[in-house]
Amino acid sequence: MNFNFSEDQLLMKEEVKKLLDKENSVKRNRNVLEGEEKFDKELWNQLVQMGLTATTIPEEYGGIGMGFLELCVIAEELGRGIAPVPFSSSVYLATTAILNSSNEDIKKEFLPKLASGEIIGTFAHSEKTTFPSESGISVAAKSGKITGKKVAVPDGDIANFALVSATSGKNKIGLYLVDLSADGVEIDSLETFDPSRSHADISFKNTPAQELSADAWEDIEKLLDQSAVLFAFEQVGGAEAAMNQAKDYAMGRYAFGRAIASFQAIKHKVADMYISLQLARSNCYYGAWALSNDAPELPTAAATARVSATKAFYECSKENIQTHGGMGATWEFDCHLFYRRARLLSSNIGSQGIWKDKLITSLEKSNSPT
Amino acid sequence: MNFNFSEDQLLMKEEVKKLLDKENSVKRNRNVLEGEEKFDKELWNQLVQMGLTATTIPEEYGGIGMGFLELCVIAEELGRGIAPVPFSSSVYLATTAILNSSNEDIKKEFLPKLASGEIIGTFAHSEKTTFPSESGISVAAKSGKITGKKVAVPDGDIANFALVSATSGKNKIGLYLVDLSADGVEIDSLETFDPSRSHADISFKNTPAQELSADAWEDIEKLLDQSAVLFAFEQVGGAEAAMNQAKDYAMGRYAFGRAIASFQAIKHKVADMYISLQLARSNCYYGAWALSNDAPELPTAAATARVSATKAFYECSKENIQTHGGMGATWEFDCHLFYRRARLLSSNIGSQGIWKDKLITSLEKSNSPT
Amino acid sequence: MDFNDTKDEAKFRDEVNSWLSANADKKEHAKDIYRPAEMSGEGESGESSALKDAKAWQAKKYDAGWACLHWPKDYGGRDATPMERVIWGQEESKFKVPGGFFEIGQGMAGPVLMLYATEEQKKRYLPPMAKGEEIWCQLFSEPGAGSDLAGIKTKAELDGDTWTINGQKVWTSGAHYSDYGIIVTRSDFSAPKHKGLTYFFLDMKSPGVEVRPIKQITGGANFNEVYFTDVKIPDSQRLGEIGDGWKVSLTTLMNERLAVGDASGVDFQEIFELAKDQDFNGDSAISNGAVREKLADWYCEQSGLKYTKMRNISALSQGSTPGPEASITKIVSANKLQDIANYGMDLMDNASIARDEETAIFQGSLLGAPLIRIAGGTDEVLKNIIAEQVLGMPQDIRVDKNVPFNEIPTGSKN
Amino acid sequence: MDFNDTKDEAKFRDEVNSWLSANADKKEHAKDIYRPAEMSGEGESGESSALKDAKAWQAKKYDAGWACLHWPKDYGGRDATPMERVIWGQEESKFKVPGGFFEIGQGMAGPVLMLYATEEQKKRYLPPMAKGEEIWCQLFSEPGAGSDLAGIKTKAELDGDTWTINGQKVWTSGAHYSDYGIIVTRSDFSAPKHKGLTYFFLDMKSPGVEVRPIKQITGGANFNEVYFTDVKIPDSQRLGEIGDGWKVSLTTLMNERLAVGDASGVDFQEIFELAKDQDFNGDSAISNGAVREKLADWYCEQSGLKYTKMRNISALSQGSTPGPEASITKIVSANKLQDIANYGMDLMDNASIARDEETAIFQGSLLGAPLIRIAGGTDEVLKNIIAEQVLGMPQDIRVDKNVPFNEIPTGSKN
Repeated sequence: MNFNFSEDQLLMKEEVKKLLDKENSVKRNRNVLEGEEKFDKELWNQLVQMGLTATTIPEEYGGIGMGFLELCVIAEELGRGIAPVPFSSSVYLATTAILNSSNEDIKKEFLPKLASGEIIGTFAHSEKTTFPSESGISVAAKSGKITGKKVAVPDGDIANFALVSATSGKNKIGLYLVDLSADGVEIDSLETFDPSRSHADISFKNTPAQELSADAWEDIEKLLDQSAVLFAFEQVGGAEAAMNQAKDYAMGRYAFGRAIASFQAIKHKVADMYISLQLARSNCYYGAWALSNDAPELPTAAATARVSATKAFYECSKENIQTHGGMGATWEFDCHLFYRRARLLSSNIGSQGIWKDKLITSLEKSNSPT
Repeated sequence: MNFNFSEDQLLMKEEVKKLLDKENSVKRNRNVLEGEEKFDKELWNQLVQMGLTATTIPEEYGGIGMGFLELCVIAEELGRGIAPVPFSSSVYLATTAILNSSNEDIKKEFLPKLASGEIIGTFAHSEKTTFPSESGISVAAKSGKITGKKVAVPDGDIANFALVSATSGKNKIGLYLVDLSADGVEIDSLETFDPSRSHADISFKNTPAQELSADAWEDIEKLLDQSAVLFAFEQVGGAEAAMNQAKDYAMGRYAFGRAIASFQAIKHKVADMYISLQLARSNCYYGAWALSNDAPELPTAAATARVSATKAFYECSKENIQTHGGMGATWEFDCHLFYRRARLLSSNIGSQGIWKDKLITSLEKSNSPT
Repeated sequence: MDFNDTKDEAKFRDEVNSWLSANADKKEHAKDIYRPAEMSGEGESGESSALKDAKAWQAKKYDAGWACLHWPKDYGGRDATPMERVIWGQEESKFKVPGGFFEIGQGMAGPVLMLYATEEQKKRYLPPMAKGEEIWCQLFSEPGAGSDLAGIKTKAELDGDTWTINGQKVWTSGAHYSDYGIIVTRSDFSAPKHKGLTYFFLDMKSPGVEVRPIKQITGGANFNEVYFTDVKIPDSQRLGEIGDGWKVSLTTLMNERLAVGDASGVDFQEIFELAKDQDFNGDSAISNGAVREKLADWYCEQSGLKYTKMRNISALSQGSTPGPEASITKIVSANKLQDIANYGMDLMDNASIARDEETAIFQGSLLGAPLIRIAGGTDEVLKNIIAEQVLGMPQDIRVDKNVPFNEIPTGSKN
Repeated sequence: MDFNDTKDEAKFRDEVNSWLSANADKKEHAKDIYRPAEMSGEGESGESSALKDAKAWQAKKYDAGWACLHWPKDYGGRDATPMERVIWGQEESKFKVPGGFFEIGQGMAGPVLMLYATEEQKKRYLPPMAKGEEIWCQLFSEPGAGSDLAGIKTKAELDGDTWTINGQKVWTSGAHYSDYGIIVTRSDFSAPKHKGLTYFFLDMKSPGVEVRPIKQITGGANFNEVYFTDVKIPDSQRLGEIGDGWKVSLTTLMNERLAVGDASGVDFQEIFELAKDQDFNGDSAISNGAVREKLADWYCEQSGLKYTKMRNISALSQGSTPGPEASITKIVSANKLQDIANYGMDLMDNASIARDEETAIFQGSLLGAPLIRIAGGTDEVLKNIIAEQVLGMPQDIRVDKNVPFNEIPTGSKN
C-alpha cells in the first residue's frame, strides 16, 4: 500500500510551492486585497504556464492528462500561499463539470481554452442566502435562454463563462453554460470579507445558454463532492501555514524572560492546532483516494474531508492571531489574510452545517440495510 | 437591590453545611454506594430534625412556612455534600406538587407528614427511555385506578407515595397520588450509575389513585421548572466542591519539582471550571428570584439555570478526576462520587438536550410579537 | 433576593432620571445609539464631530454635578457612593448620549493622580478631566512588552530636575486627540525588571512626541503608536518614587481590568433574530436542533454574565469592592462574540461573504473579536489572573526575577 | 494513493490468512470478540480461563513461527519486516482469538532486554516471553511519580553483587499474574533527579514482593500496587549502567506510547445506532440537527484517526519509523470516548441511569474514559510531547534539573 502521494506528485507539489514562495504569493494576496485588481493576473499566468490549469484535462482536449491527485497537491499549495487567483472556480468547478459531462461539443470548444488559460470559468449556484437545496433554485431555463439571479458568485466578475444551475422543467434542475459577455447578463461586483478573491452577483435576462444536462441535480451533487475534496486540500494548506506562523512567532517572541513558546498555554494551543490539522489531512487523503478512484465512498469521504478541513483552517487561523497577541490583530501582519481566507473557504460551496448534514445523510444511506 | 440571599438565608446555609461536614456526608455517600442500604436514614433523620423537609410548607400544614429561597440554599449544600438522601424527590418534587395543587384534602393529609419526615414522596414521570413529551405518557388513569409502568423513578423503592402522571382521558394528562404500598404496585429496584441514590421501576395494575388534577400538563411543566432551579443549585454545590478538590489537590501535589498548580495546563483548567461555575451560579440566582416570585420569567430562568449548572457540574467533576491523575481514577478517592452524581443529576428531570430545547422554546414565546 | 432599590437608591434614581429626561433623548430601543451629526466613514477615525458632541455633553453633566460623580467635590465630582455611580450608569445608558473619549482619563489617569499627585496638581488637572475639557491617554504597552508589561524599554534619564524620554509605546487609544498622558518608563536598566521603572504624566503636545495610527484588521484605526524622541518631562510630573513605577502601574492596571466591559458586536439577540429569518437546508434555521442548541449555549453565557454583573453590583451596594472576578466577563464575551459571528456567517452561507446591511455586523464582529480577545489582557493572561488572584494558585515559574533587566531576553526575534 | 499490497505483501498476507483460517474462527462481525469459556463477573479479574486460552493461542502461534514476528529468529521471532508485522496484526484482528496478557512483556520488556541484556539472558528470557510461557510486567510509576516518572523513590542499595530494593510501585498492570518484571529504582538520592536511577529485571516471585490490586472507578481492578521489602536482585540483572536508568527507561517509554492504541468502549457506530433507535423530544433522535451535528464531529474524528493510522502504516511500509505523532490518537480517542458516552446517556435520558444491556456500554465507557485519559501519559503530558518532540517547541521551565534529588519536593502533600 501507499497511502500517500507518489514521488512524482510530491515533486509537482514542491514545484508549485517553490513558485508560490518565489512569487511571494502571500504578499500578492495583500496587493489584491488592498488594491483595485480583481485577481493577480501575473501569478495566474505563471500558474497557467506551469500547466496547472491543464492538469486534469486529457491530452485530446489540449490538456496534460493527469488526475485529481495532482490537483489535490496543487490545491494544498494554493491554500498555503492563499493565492489570489480564480483557480478553484475555473479548475475545481468549471473544468471538472465539463469533464464530467457527456456533451462532446462543449468539451471540444471549452476544454482546450481552459487548459491554455485563454478563458476562465466559474460555477454560479447560490441564490438568496443559503446554499441551495433542490427546491431552492429559482433561475429558470427555457428554450435555450435563462433568467434569474445568482448571488455571490466566486470570480463572477472575472470569469468568461459560468455554469449555471437552473430549473429546466417540472421539478428538474439543469446545468447550463453561459457566456458572461452575452446579452442580458448583468454583473455586480461585491465588496466582500476576503477581497483577495473577487465575487459578484449575476443577473440573467433571457440570456442564451448551452445545455450541459437538463436533469443535472445528481451531477451537481457530485461536482460539489469532487470540489469539496479539492477545497479541503486548499484549507489544509492554509491551516498548516497558519499553524507554522503561530509556532514560529511563539519561538521568537519573549515575555517574562522566556520564549512564549515555552508556556503551556501556547504549547497546548499549537498542539491542538496540530491535532486538528492532522485529522483533517488524513481525511483529505482518504477523500483524494475516493475522488481519484471515483469510488462510491466519495460522498462520505468528501464531506468528512470538507468538515474537518473547514474546522482546522478556522481554528488555526483564529488561534494564530491570538498567539501573535496585539500584533496579530494589526493590518500590517499577515495573520488576518489567513483568517479571511479561512472564512471565505468555509462559505464557498456550502458551509459547515450543510456539510455535516450531508455527511450524516450519506452515512444513513450507506448503513441502510438495502 | 440585593441580588443575593439574605443574611438569615446565608446563616441557614451555613448551618446545613456544618451539619453535613460534621456528619461527613461524602463518606456517607460512599457507604450507601458500597453498601446495602438504599439511603442514609441517620442523615435523613438529622435533616428532618433540623426542619429542612418542612421548609416550604406553611405553618397551617405543620411546616415552618419559609420559601423557595431557603430551599435553594439547602439544595446547594446537599449538592456540595452529595448527600445520599431522598430530599429532591420528597421535597423539591412531591412537596412542591402538593403545595401547588388546590386539593385541600390531600394537602391536609400529606403536608404535615412530609414536614415531619414521617413519609417520603416522589414523582414518577419517565417512561421507556426519554423524558416524556405530552404524547409520551402511556400510564392510564380510569375511575380512580391507574395502570402502566414508570421507569427509573428516583427513590421509587424508598418513597411511601408517588405522584404519577397518567392519561386521564382524551389528550389529557392528569396527576395522581398513589400509595406505593397499595394493591397492584410492583417495585423493582435498579442497579444504577450512582448507587448512592436509589431508583426503581414501578408497575401499577388497577392501583387506587387520588386525583390531584385531571388536566395537569401545565402543572407538570411548572413543577419541572420549579424543581429545575433546585436541582441546579444542587449541581452548583457539587460543581464547587469538585472544583475545590481539584484546586486543593493541585496545590499539594508536586511533579517536576513544582506544585502542579503552577502549570498553566492545570491553572487554566481550574480557571475554566471557575468560569463555568460562576456563570451557572449567577443563572441560578436569577432562577431563585423567578422561582420565589413565581415570575412569568420562570420557564426561561429555570431552563437557563438548569442548562448551565448541568454543564458546570459535569465539567468540574470530569476535570477534577483529570487533575488528580491516576489517583483520581481509583475507587478509593472521592472524585468518582462527584462524577457519578453529576451524571445522575443531568438525567433526573430530563437531560441537557431537552432543557436546551425548552429554553429556546420559551424564548421564542417571550419574543413573539403577541 | 430582589432587584429593588433601597429607599435612598430609589430617590437618587428619580433625581438622575429627571435631570436626564430634561437634558437628553430617551432611547426607543435598547440598541439605539447616539449618532453625531457628521457620521464617520468606514475605516476613518472621523472623531471630530463625535468628539465635539461628547465634550459638550460631558460639560453639561459637569456643570450640573453629574460628572465623575464618585470623585470628591473638590476635584469636580459629587462625593457619590459606588452604588450611586452604578445607578447613574444604568440610567444614562437608557438615553441617547455621546461618549467614548473620557474613560481612560477618568477611569485610569484620574485615580492614579488622586493617589500620587500633589494637591496643587489634583486641583489643576482633575476638574478639566472630569469636565471633558482635557483628554488623557495611557502610554503603557510597547512592541516588546504586551502581556509582560514590566518588560518595557522606553528610557527615562534624569538630568537636574528634568527627565528625558526616548522610546516607543504602542496600542495607545486616543493618543491623537489627547492632551495629556500617563506613562511608565525604565529609569534603570541594570536593576531587576520590576525595580527600575518610573511613572510620569506628560503633556502630549510636548516636542518630540509623535503619534501614528495603527491600522487594525477591521480596517479601522482606534489605536496608535507613539514615538518619544528626547521628550522632556519635569520631575514634578513624576508619580510615585523613582524606581517605584511598577507599583503605580498596578493601581492603573487594576482599574483597566475593571473598565473592560462586554465585547461590542453581535450577541444572542442578533443570532436569535438571524436564526428566525434564515433558511437552513430548506427549513427555518431556528427549527433545526443544531441551531437551537448553539443558541441555548450562548443564551446561558449571556445570561450568566448579566447576572454575574448584577451580583457584583449587589455586592457593591452592600459595601464590598469588586475584585478580579470580573475577568471572566471579557474572556467569555470576547469568545462568544467570535463564535456567534462565525456561526452567523455559516448560517448565511455563501452570501455571508458579501458585505451588506445584514452581513456587516457579523463580518465586523468576526474581525473585531480577535482584538478584543487580546486588549486589556489576553484570554491566557486573564485565566492566569483568575487562577492566581481569585483561586490562590501559584504564579508561573519566573525566570526574570532578581535578574538585571538588561540580561533578560525580551520582545520579538522575528 | 492506494490501499493495495505490493506483490510481496500480498503473498505474505495470503500466507498469514491460510494459517489463521486453519487455526482460528473468523469473526462474523467486526465487533465479535473472543470469549473465554468461563466468563469473568463484573468487578472481578476472572483471568484464569482467559489467561489459559491466551497462553495456548500464543504457544500455537509460536510453534508455527507467528509470535513476535519482527524479532530475530534466535529469540523466538521470524525476522519479519515492520510491514509484515502490521499485516499480521490486521489479519489476526479478523479472527476470534484471545489476547491481552503479553503486550507489556513483548512490547516493552522485550525491546529493552534486546538492547541491554547479555546474550545468555536474551536466549534464556526472550523465547518464553514470545511463546507466552512467562509473562512480564513493568514497574515504573509510583504514588509520587506519575507524569513525572523520574521522581521515583524506590530505593536500590548495592552490597557486593546483590541489590536490595525497598519501596512501592503503582499502576502495574498484570503484576498479579506476571513471572518477571522490569523495574526502575533510585540508587543515588544525592545525585540530580535523572542521574541517580538504575534499571533491573526481577523475578516477581522473589521474597518481599507483595502485589495488591487497585480498585478503579469502574469497579474493576486491572492494576496493582506492588510493595518491595528487602527484595534481592543480583547485579547481573541490572540493565544499563548504574545511574543510567533514565536512559534505559526512555527506550521503554517510547515503546509504551506507541503501544497505546484506540480507547475501547463506545465509538461512532454505537452512538449512531443509538441515535437511530432513540426518541428525542417526540421524534427520532437522528432526525434532530443537534444530534446530527455531534455525530458528524465524531465521525470526522474517528475517520481522521483511522486514516492517520493508515498514513503511519504506509510510511512504515516505505521504510520510515513512526514517531511521537501517534500521541494524537490517544488524546483524541479518549476524549471522544468520554464525550460519546456522556452524550449517549443524555440521549437515553432518565433511563440511562439504570444498568441494562443497552446502557451498560455507555456507563462503562463513561467510567473507563477518565482512566484512559491518564494512562500512558495524560492529555497534558501528550500535548507537551506533541509541542516539544513533534513541533520542536521548548520544554517547560525545569526547576528540578541539576539539583540533588533529595532537595526536590515530590509527591503529594494532601
